[in-house]
Amino acid sequence: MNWHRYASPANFKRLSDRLMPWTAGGAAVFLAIGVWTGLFASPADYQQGETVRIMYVHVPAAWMSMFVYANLAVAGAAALVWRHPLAEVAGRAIAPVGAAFTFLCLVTGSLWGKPMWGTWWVWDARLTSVLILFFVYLAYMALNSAFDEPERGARASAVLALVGAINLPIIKFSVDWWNTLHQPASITRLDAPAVDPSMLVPLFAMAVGFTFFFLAVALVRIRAELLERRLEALRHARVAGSTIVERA
Amino acid sequence: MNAALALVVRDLRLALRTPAETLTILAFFVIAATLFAFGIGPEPQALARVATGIVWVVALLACLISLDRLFQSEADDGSLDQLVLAPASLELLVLAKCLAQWLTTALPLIVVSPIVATMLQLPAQGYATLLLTLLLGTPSLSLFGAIGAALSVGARKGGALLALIVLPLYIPVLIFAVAAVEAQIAGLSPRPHLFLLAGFGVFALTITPFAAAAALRQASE
Amino acid sequence: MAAFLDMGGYAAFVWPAWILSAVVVASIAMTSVRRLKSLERELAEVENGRGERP
Amino acid sequence: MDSNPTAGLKGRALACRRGGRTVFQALDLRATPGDLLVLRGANGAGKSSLLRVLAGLLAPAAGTLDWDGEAIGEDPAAHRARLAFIAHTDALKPTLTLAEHLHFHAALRGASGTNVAAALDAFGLAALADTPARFLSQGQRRRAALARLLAAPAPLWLLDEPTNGLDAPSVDALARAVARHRAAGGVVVAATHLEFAGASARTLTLGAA
Repeated sequence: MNWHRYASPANFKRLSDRLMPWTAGGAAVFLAIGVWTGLFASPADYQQGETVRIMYVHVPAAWMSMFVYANLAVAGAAALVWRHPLAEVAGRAIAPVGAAFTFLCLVTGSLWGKPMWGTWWVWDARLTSVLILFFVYLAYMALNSAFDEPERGARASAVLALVGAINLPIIKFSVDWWNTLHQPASITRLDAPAVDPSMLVPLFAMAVGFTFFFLAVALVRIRAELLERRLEALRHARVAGSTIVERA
Repeated sequence: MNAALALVVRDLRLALRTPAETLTILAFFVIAATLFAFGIGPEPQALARVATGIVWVVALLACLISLDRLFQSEADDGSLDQLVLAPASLELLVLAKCLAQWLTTALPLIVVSPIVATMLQLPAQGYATLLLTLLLGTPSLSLFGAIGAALSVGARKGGALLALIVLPLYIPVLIFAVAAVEAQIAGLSPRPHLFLLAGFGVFALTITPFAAAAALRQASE
Repeated sequence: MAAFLDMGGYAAFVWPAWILSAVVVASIAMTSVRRLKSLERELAEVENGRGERP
Repeated sequence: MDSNPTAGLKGRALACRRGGRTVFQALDLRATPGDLLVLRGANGAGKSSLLRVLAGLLAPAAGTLDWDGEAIGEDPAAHRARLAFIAHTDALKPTLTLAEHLHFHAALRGASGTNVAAALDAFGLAALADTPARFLSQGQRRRAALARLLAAPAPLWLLDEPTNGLDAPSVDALARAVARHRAAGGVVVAATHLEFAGASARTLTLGAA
């Protein structure tokens, strides 16, 4: 299975055209189920009341922020080990989507925290770790576009994605360690709420819906990146006057 | 081995010949700390409460500032090619650069830190542990900083790219170090935090050579 | 209907959360597709030699 | 030198891609011990890129590169040990003296410092041994960079525009050094516009597409 042929925009277009109906369709179906069961067809939580509905977007967003980062690290490894152009382009394409979901997770976390804990931001171990993950996304995107040559940016940020992937568990541990040290008695220690079965359906539907959505958008964004690389190469070629060997 | 040693000696000689660089880092360290005093107010109790955190955050930022030129200066004058093309392993040379940077930046910071801690009214029983945490923690700052510096060689100028890359990696060092000193001040044992701090240092020591060397090889393509 | 919209008194938190999610998802989708379309147009021009913008 | 058919540098169907475009491709080159290979071509034709490929800094997009019949990728450290690479920039630190530079360079490459004095002398820099680099003129800085070739001897010389900024006597000094190196069985690959090497130089022109 030679992955290299998908690096050319034309081949990748055929692949994404084949996959698009499944990914976009899956996203539409699961998100519809999620919205319906999340907002309308599930009971309020006996303890948190209606605010539990925020969890149906907050938790899937948290899942997406980690899922996309895992993809970023895998793409990074592929870019560094096999120097595969598709892996280099994929990193740059999906990082903003991961950052957007992480931002969404932070804001919905804050919206959930306000009624629960009375403040917009709580240095809860989980929320703090998501905040740090958000910084790592910003660092990845900044490093990726900090070079004139796209390949250089892609490979440098690939190294950062891997260094980040190794460090994130340790950072998570140190934040938990820090949190337990400074556990203010005043804020009730909100453990993960008891998730009774009726909540599982919307939670699961939204998470799967987001994942399908991410795959669909990734296909679109990777195609766009491949085209941009091609455009860049054409402009370089025009300047240098050297011929381009293979056409799209 | 003597290639790495030669590199450390050269960098120390360069630092001694331009002491201004080290002195400006130290000046930043002291000035930034005093800014916190202006911000928080002069009452000793108020300052003592946050002294450890301030000293460590400002030391961390001072270390970060000194790393910006660690490899970029080599790339600018063409020395980077010679380092990458040296028969000795680039991973070893990266550690040599980190050691030289630590000696020329972190060590002076550690020497000056008691003065800054005094200005910030750090409780007396905290000084020994503060110095110990600085000794154990600053190597990690130099090591992870070197990865950031290597990654940003050749990047477009300006902005806090290095800070954005490196600061998240500094969080565990800051947490364990401050926790150790505050435990000591509270009369508890700082040992668990110190072990974690040292353990994190060993972790940094293992991954930095490979990550930074890979980044430098990319930079000199 | 009003009771539903009120969200047990937490309307000010539940609705913004969901609306923001919709906005984020929609804007990701739109910007990505629009960018792809404009790049396709631009590439078509450049490859056929019409678009001379460097 | 024995007339071993595979001795020296041999490149087959080398290709190099930078910034998504092909800088050169299907390029063959050969430089046996005692040879001087001069690279010609317009700016941007890929002379510097080719030198970086030969040095192992830049992986070729295609093709193979052998030294004495063995692919250079087999033992990168050995390849790094056998080459001296002089790029456009002079790699000089303003506050270090010339002697310190050459001693550091020798130590970096695992060579003893015994050749430093001779290296300085060969390029007429003996009197400036203890002068910090910031006092030197452009030509003197270039000669100091070239002196590295003699301070840390290596069979394969890769020179990128070595004669930039050199005055006539310095070009002669370089020509003499190159001639001595070739006589001793060394290989020299140089990207240059000047005819400094004299007789029996092979020429490879890039970008003649």
